[in-house]
Amino acid sequence: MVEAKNLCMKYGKGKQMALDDVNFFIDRGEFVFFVGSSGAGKSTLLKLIIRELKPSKGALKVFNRDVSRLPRHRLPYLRRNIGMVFQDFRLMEERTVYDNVAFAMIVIGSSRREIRRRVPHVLNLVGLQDKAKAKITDLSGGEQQRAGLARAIANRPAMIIADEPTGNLDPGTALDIMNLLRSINLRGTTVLVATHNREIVDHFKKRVLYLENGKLVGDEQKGIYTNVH
Amino acid sequence: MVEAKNLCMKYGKGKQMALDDVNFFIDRGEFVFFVGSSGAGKSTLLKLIIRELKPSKGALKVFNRDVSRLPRHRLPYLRRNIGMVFQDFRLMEERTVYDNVAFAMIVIGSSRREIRRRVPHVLNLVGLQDKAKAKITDLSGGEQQRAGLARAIANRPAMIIADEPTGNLDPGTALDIMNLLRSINLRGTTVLVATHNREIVDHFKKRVLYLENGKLVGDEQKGIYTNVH
Amino acid sequence: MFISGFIYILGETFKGLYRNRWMCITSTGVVMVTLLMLGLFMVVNLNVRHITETVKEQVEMVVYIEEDADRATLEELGSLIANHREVARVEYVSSEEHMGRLRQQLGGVLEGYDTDLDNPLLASFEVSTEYPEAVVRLADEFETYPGVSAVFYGQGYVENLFEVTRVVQIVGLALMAGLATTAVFLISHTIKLTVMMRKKEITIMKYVGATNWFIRWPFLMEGLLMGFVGAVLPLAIVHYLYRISVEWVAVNELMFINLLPLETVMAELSLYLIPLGIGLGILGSMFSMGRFLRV
Amino acid sequence: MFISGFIYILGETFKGLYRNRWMCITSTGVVMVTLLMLGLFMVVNLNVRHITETVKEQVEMVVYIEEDADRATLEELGSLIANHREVARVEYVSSEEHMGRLRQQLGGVLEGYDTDLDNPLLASFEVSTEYPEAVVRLADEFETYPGVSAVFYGQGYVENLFEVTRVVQIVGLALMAGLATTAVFLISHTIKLTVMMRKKEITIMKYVGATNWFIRWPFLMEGLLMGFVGAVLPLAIVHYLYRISVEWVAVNELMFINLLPLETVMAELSLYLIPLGIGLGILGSMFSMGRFLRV
Ligand SMILES: Nc1ncnc2c1ncn2[C@@H]1O[C@H](COP(=O)(O)OP(=O)(O)OP(=O)(O)O)[C@@H](O)[C@H]1O
Ligand SMILES: Nc1ncnc2c1ncn2[C@@H]1O[C@H](COP(=O)(O)OP(=O)(O)OP(=O)(O)O)[C@@H](O)[C@H]1O
Ligand SMILES: [Mg+2]
Ligand SMILES: [Mg+2]
Repeated sequence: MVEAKNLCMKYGKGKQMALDDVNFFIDRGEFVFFVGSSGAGKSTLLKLIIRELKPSKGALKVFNRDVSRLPRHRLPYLRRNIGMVFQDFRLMEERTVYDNVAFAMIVIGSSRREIRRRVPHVLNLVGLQDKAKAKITDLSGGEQQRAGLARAIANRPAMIIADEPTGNLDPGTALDIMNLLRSINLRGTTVLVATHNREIVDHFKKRVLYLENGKLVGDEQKGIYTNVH
Repeated sequence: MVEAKNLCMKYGKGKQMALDDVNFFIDRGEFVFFVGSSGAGKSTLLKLIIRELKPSKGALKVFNRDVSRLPRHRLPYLRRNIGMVFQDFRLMEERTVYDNVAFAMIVIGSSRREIRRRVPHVLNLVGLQDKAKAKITDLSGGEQQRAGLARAIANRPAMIIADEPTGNLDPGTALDIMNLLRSINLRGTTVLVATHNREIVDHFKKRVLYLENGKLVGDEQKGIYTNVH
Repeated sequence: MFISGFIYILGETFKGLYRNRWMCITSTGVVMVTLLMLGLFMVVNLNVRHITETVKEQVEMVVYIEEDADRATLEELGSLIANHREVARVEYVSSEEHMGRLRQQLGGVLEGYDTDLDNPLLASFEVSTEYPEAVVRLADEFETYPGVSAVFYGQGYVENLFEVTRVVQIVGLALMAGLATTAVFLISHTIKLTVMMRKKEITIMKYVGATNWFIRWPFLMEGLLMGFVGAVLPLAIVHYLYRISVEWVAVNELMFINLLPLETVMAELSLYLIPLGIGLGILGSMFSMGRFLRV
Repeated sequence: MFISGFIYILGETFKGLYRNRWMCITSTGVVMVTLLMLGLFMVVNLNVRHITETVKEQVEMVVYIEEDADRATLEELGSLIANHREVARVEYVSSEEHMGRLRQQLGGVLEGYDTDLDNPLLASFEVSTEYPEAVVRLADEFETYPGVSAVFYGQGYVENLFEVTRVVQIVGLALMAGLATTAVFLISHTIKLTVMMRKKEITIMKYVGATNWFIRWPFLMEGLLMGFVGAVLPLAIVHYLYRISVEWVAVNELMFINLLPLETVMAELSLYLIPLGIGLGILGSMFSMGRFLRV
């Protein structure tokens, strides 16, 4: 599903590598945590997967295609197969929660009936059923984060990528959300989560990739957060 | 320092109360955690204190002044005595980390020498000494959060308010940051922190105010996070 | 895809206009004001052209015939002039008619002076040319014809008139070109800023997997509507103002100000302003999106 | 506060201009283009006014004196006219002089006609008035004076001339007012959009405890610079173009196009454009910030 070979990323003309010779292979249907301290390169890695960024060196295959070679007009189709929760949410702020989720479905050409059925369902899954008509700017931090998750899962993508999806959630809600991702994963969806939430990582006992200063310093099945620290 | 009397907050014409008859008193030099699930009203309460919002009912005294009666031209002086870390960071994105922190000091009229001395110092405290010249948009999520904290403490304010200051930080960095806030608190600064970080709350054993659906449902000295859940 | 996509685009167009109504209104305002300016100026310019052309058309030339020219020469000269390619009209004026006109002009001054006996005035052909500018050239040509004593067309004065009208028309055209360029610049700049405001929205759409055209369509429609409204309203205003002007000129019997008819002016204006407004609206929103679509 | 604050403001002004250089450049462009338009139009308008005034100043009136008026009446009439408040110049033209002029005009026609014996022409005063428009009224007044036979000033033609010049000047003023309003709207709209782009920055400053004036100053300075540059450059361009025009008119000896001197025009223009540019720059950025400062 996702395969990195000698993947390197350097921003601009700075000398520091955000990602330094990273190699890994993630299979279809896996559930993987990316952990590492602040600035380790987790978001950079996830942004490379959806081709928000282009790697400076090395190869990155997503769905068996080298994303750095993907022509620009194919990008939308790559992204439609990936549901992404961004660390900074990236919701259309002047629109309602409903509109934000519906937009992702309109983009892939869902029918109006399908949208009217599916959007309330996913909002219910993340606990935002009462906030459907609220503008994004009128939501609390955690509510925005969950709206982002609702958008990511709306299209039943082949892969879900979540960057710090519980940073603004209380432990209870966070666990609910992660359980939701696990149940989606159990139905065959690949799930990649970058997180700092030790409780969550330790509780789920899934594969963990450890990043440190842009280097991949560990890759464990049933890993726990505290391994590195 | 901060005193709420029958404090109510309702957004727009919605029927739901974001804060519902909240009463508490926080003394000078206290260290207080605000906890509660997503959407409980924590950010709303903190925003009321810096008068980003006006309460719909009740009184809120900050520094012994009723903030809802504060004339607009006095607002800057209220805010200069409060260092605030926002949940959505609110950094000037096109500027460097250094400029963002320096701006807060220029505003209160610090001398250029003072600024040149102090800014590197606080950046060092939050671990951003290497990122001083980086634009905010070029920072990772956790780095932005720490930049916000650096700005908040730069002026040695009488009170520091931090809304979810560790949501994007790994447990190690989060603990460092909270230790920093505690040491500042030990020197007499009042510190209010809204957080979901159970580890942190449990570890610090400070006063905890529990919010639930806009209501204050608990207020414990040496509280722990799990009290409510 | 098609149905929900199409409904989406229509819906988004109007939602977008509503959500950003303040911005859209002022931007449409800029389009309107600029095109109104351009329109008013075009009206003035069209009429100035028209008036100068009218003035020039009044230029005539008088071919004086030699006193001793015989009948054959006269007739040959007459047909030579009348059949000339560039001559529109010819009229023969005898020396008696000339004297009659002079008497009329001078009133009582020539009383008691028997002009029938000794008329010093020459007979002439009064010639109108197809194009006013041809007068100067034709005068030179006719002067060489047999039987011609002299040709007058207001030498000096007419050349000056031609020069003035030429200058007036060139200045008018230059100002018009400048104004049109300005309009294009102002409108596209405004739409660019309007789109830039929504830059974040556009990039987010891209990250969710929207194709460029899917994002563009609502913006194009918005641009089209803004451009259309921004062009039609000035037309209406110009129509109103011009009708009033024409009526005012008629009422005040300023016959010497010969305004073009309302329909001609409006037809000409619509021909330029509506495509300009719509084209700029569409192109403006399309090009200014470019940068944000490359993510 | 003062020193670091002042240095901060200066620094911020230039940093802000640099950081938002693309936006500032195009916005300054809008100011420039709009003021250039206004400037060019003002030049044209000033000259049209000047030319029409020149034309009007050539209007004179001729007061014909009754044939049987005696010397006393004549002298009294002369001093009455000469001392009239609105009369600028008077010249007495005897009937002999009139006949001399007529002979010159008609050439050989009056040969053999002994005008010294029986001169039908009247003596007259040729009067220039202080204001051309006074001619009509003065003519009516002078006609009632003793010894006056008739007053001519090109009745009909002169009224038309006045009407035309009035219309031309009113249309010019109206277009100018419209253009100025447009300029104000366009520039303030552009600056508003420019400031709106930085709305987030402004509100953040407020949350850190900056006073409104502290935030405003760099924006005001930016607006001032944008307005100043946007006004001075058009002035330079107009100066260049106008100098060329004046030279061209001189070379082509279009003496009848009587252009105003370069200095007069530039002085007039600077008087309006520079304050307009700077004022709009400052006011534009100040007012458009208002909404964001209320947090
Ligand atoms: N501007 C607003 N307009 C309308 N409703 C709002 C607005 N801001 C917040 N709310 C609502 O008020 C409630 C409390 O919001 P608040 O941001 O205080 O929550 P919170 O405790 O900070 O939650 P979180 O932990 O998710 O940040 C939420 O239900 C939210 O949707
Ligand atoms: N656009 C950018 N330009 C330059 N440097 C960048 C940019 N984005 C990130 N970086 C740098 O690259 C490094 C890795 O950033 P990244 O966002 O991947 O970290 P992260 O692991 O997601 O951290 P966090 O947990 O704080 O979100 C950081 O040092 C960051 O400052
Ligand atoms: Mg990150
Ligand atoms: Mg919050």
